Amino acid sequence: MPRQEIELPYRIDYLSILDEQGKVDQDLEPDVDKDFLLKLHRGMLLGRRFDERLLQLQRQGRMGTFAPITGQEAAQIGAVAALEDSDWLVPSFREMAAEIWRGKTMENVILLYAGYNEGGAIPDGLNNLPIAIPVGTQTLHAAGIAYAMKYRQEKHVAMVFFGDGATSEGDFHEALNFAGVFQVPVVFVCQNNHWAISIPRSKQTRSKTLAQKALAYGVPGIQVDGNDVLAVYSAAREAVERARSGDGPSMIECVTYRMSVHTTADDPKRYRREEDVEGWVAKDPITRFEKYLKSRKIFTDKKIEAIEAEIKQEIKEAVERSEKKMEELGDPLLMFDHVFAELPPYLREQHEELRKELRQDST
Amino acid sequence: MPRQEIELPYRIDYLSILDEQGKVDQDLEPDVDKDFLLKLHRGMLLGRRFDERLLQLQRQGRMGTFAPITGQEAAQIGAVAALEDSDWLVPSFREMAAEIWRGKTMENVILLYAGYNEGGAIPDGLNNLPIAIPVGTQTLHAAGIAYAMKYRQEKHVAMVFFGDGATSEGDFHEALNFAGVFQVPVVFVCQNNHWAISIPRSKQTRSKTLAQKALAYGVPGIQVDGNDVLAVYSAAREAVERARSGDGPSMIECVTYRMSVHTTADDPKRYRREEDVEGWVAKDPITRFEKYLKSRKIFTDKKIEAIEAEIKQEIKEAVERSEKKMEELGDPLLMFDHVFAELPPYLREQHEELRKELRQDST
Amino acid sequence: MAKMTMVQAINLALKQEMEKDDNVVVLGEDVGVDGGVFRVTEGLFEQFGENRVMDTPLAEAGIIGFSIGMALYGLKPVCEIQFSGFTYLGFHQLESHAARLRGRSAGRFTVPMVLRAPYGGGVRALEHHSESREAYFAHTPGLKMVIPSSPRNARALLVSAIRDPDPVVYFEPKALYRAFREEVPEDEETMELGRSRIAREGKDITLISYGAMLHETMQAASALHQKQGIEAEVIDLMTIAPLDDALFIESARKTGRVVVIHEAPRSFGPGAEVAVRLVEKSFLYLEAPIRRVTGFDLVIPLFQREKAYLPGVDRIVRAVRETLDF
Amino acid sequence: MAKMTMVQAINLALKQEMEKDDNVVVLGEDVGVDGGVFRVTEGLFEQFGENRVMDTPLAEAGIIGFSIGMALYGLKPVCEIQFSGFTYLGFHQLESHAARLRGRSAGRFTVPMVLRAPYGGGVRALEHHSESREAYFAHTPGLKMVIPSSPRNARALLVSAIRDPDPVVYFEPKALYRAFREEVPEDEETMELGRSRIAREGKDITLISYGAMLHETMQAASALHQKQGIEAEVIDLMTIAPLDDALFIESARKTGRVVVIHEAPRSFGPGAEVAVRLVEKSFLYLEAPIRRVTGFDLVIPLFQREKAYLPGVDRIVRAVRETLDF
Ligand SMILES: Cc1ncc(C[n+]2csc(CCOP(=O)(O)OP(=O)(O)O)c2C)c(N)n1
Ligand SMILES: Cc1ncc(C[n+]2csc(CCOP(=O)(O)OP(=O)(O)O)c2C)c(N)n1
Ligand SMILES: [Mg+2]
Ligand SMILES: [Mg+2]
Repeated sequence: MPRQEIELPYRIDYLSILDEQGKVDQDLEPDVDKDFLLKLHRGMLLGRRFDERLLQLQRQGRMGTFAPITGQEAAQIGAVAALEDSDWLVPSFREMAAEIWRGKTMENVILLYAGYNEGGAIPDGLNNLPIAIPVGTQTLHAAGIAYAMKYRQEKHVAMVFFGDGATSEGDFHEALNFAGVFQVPVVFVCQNNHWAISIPRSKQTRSKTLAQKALAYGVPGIQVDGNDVLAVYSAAREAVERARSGDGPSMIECVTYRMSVHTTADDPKRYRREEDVEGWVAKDPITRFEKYLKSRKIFTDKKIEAIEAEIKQEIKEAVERSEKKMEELGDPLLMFDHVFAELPPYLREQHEELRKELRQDST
Repeated sequence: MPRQEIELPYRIDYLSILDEQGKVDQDLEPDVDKDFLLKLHRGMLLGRRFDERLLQLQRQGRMGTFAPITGQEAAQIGAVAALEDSDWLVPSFREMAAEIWRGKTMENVILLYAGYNEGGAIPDGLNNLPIAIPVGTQTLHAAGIAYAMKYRQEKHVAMVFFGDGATSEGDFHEALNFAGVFQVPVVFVCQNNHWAISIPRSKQTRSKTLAQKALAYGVPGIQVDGNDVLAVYSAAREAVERARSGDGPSMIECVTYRMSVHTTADDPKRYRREEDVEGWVAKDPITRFEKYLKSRKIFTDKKIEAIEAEIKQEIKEAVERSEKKMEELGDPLLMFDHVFAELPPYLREQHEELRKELRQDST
Repeated sequence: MAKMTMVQAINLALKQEMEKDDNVVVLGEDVGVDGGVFRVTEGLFEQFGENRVMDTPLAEAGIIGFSIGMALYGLKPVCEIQFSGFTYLGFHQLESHAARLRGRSAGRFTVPMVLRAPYGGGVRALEHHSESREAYFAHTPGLKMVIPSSPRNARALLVSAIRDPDPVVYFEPKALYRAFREEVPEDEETMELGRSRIAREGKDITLISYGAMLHETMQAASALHQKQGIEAEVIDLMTIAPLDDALFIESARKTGRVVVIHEAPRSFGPGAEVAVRLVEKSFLYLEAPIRRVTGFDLVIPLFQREKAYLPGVDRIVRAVRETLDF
Repeated sequence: MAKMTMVQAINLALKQEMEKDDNVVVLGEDVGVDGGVFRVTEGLFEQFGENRVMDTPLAEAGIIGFSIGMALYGLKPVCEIQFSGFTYLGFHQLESHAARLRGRSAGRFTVPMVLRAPYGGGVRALEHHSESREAYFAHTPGLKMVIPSSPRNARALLVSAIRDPDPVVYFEPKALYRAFREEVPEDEETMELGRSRIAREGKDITLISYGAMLHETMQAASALHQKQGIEAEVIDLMTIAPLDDALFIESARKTGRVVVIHEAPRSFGPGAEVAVRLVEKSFLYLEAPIRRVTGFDLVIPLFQREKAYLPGVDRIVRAVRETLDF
């Protein structure tokens, strides 16, 4: 038995359904109804418009820094669209569209970036975790949540998002490995937007795809056109079904692009060329999907206008609600909420210290 | 462009040269001289005999706990035999045979396990790191050392050892990724001895091989019969040459078996069956290699006896030297050595505190 | 009631809580089939099966992060880190998530997990197996840090830790695992976290300690009493954070003199916090400087020098005498 | 001499040390092409190339562990962790290796690396971007923990840190990055690690601080002087560990009254160590309890409440008055 090749159990596929012109591969076109397609469109468009509004708020100084999502709407909406409400979403910090699709309120998004901890609040019954900023670390939570689902024999699924950069963190590795070993119902969705701040995908890792990293854990992986909402949705549905039927975790690499700044504190001109970005304009996930919808006569320019108006109004109301909420949140003593179930004595003393100080300052 | 398979750049091979009966695959037999083969044998045998002696010392209470290597001699000696003295060895805690091959003294090994920090000392000029106990963490040091070699344009290689369990740690992942990205001259040698204390290889990760994990980083990986010193040596030589000629890192998975306890604090009867171990007796790396050497008429039973006697004597002298050294190391104040280049004031005060205390106790 | 070692008492706490509540699961390296490298989880795998007593891959961030996920979903994971010296590989999961998710979600999510780890010196171990770095955790807002000192309180504190709605780091002084036995009631017993106790009453001086060093301190107190009639009051902190200062302050107000004893390195260690609380809250009562008898500001040496590193009875007695003579 | 911001001064230190010594290399996330998210490494990539100014993959344990390897081979890596709040992902590499390899190898190997990270509040950042947890590092035997307070000392301390044969954690108060300019000599300047300095002389009370809070403290001292003629002596620690207690003890012996100011959470924080050293070494000189003006024992809140969380001039002034009135 000399040197011989070992057969590995999985292969890595690339999936694409809608091309840049909005032409669909009919063999692969998912069988879903028109309302669902419209919902996908609306989810993406809302994500885009809200992103634009947040950028304005930030530039006006009404909000602090945040991570824009423009360009990544298909990767997000396509993936979460495969979930049920009883499933769980574990976001990183660049899945605003996905979070809102699932029921996170826009006013809470604003509140958080405006510097109020209450923006992290999640209403009871909504199975979204708050955003996780330390890159890659949330992948383990998703695996643990999925274990708990399996343990309780509840047929739910956890879906976790992370970036291309996140695949370099040790926690990503440990999460994939735990998920593989315990065969838990979790779907790992990588938004490969080609950049981790200024580090291009090619410098992040030498592997040809990110999807192939799943092989290291005996977990199936697939690469999809992340600007193709149908491809993302199809891959996610497959992975969610696999998870739900007890066949364990999967990883999906969505190849997309960060069209905007990393965060509003970032200046991409320092590290990437305008041309690089321009090449991706043609691949825009929303334009492409609108072409498809039009070609299927699912909607018209007129209908788009109506939706745009509706979304604009929704966003306006959310901004107003957030402003009202901010007025109620002016008391700095609120920082002592939610530390432990009960405030221990020395923290009570500190609370009292601050209370007195605030009283003195105001008199 | 529908769903299509992505071609990945590497395949995973399995390499075996000497079978369990010591029969060699002549196509793959490495072209090395007899002295070198004898040296390999001696390195393995010394490892085995010293291991046995350490176990006695431990059982007699003359040493604390340690991690025996019996069964893994080929994986260690085969790998380091491919290094030059100017290359660097980065061990974990179960590579005693490899460390000694490279020049670590047996008395230092004893001193360390007898509870003297001085056992970690490495003579100037010997390019071994001390053992690293936190599992997997040393892989990053090897990658960094290799980067420094490349940076200085010195054509050396770093070789790092770790176990099957270590592949689960995030640091392993980060080390492989850094090594791949920076294309540094490092060889990752995994001693897959089937156990991480009580956790069998099958529960450590769901991937079919450990070698395939290298694919996640665009790094070539190979699996070898780790009880076949010729296979390990051949794979290591290939990897070392690749590294030395600037072609970057590699990973070698040596499939071997931990024939003894995890450490002397462990009782494997609790988690594995005697039969599992017995199956591996027939695969013993030393017996197999001796058969091969005999079949090639490189040595005789008589010669083996002489080598055994020589090794016994060497070990005896090392034990004696260690005991003498212990007498010189009785002063607890030595604990204040080697904290910083210079002892800062508050530590000087603490040193003085202990000095006074010891003086008082002795009067 | 049965006389138990600390290992047995902790095992009893786990077993009974698992019997009572399906949400309690145990996970870590070698906690299953092997029963834990110190046998703390012995028998649990056999009784509760592999879904509730999980042998995990070798990855500490993994163990802690996975536990956080389970806890978010409503389970009550008790994870073991094989030695406290390996907790650092997952420290970010504790600091950045376990301790913060309640706050981050404005109260929606909680992380009712316990991280158990053997800590401290005295068992002739290898490097990284004898650390005492409870201060890292005590300084971390959102974490509780508990250290028992006897089989009985180990059991009761662990039960309370498991039931606590917030993350608790529970360090087990491994030198005490089998050092002595104590009556531990079969019936449920809990012990409020965040409370210290008087381990010995006295009026001349207050000695504050916890974990394995509590016993050195108690022996020192006996010796002082027997040889010189000095009546030392000994306080066992049990919870390091949130620190219960009420009890030791009351004691210090009575005695006016205080020695703090722990094996952690001295600088920026737990003794500093105890001392400063005394200064903040009972300044005028202090008749002598507070003394710290602690590990030195060194990595704890290998076992040949460990005894000289760790506070021992003689060192404590000397510090007490000097404090009394001040 | 040129007037520089702290960012420019740190950049100057890196540039000059790199010019002087080929062994100095810079690595981290976005430190290369981008010049660092705070522009601290701006221009270095262009001047020294990608082999010496390395954009790394996104992995903190990786960055620190890789730096350790480089340092073992004789390079002098200066790695950047993008925010101190992400250091914990590689904390085990610092604790278990950087701080120990000298000891572990009985002196053969050393780890002459510097870990730079921006720390502290005051820049309207997201969660994890405003932490102040220098105590974790200060409590770790084998590490030095340095925090500058001005462009000039930032530059000089960083040069000394790079030349130091042992690992140095160097936290940069990001609130000061561009807060003011100071003359920084073009010529080489170093500053011994492990030494604090008198930032303002006075005789009535001693205020001890460092980093960004030093400036709040200095303002408080001015206000106290202007309004009430109180002469506060202000000490800037600069090195947190090993802690130079000689200077502040001398000052406390003179003034008898001490307030410690830092933004780190109070309990088990640096102020506790400062206080206990004072108790140990100048007990009889203390005329009032030592006061701590610090962050609360909470995760620092998002920016709307950050001002109320951080020590500010008013809070310091009040503590001083109460200490003087004691
Ligand atoms: C552990 C950690 N290190 C560093 C950072 C700073 N940081 C925030 S986002 C980011 C890049 C993330 O890249 P990627 O994972 O590709 O996600 P993307 O931002 O592209 O969505 C970095 C370095 C962080 N938040 N967490
Ligand atoms: C980070 C860390 N976690 C846990 C341990 C305790 N421990 C020591 S060896 C070991 C198993 C290691 O397994 P493997 O990597 O396969 O190496 P082997 O012992 O088989 O040589 C464990 C869990 C450790 N030393 N370091
Ligand atoms: Mg990205
Ligand atoms: Mg193993």
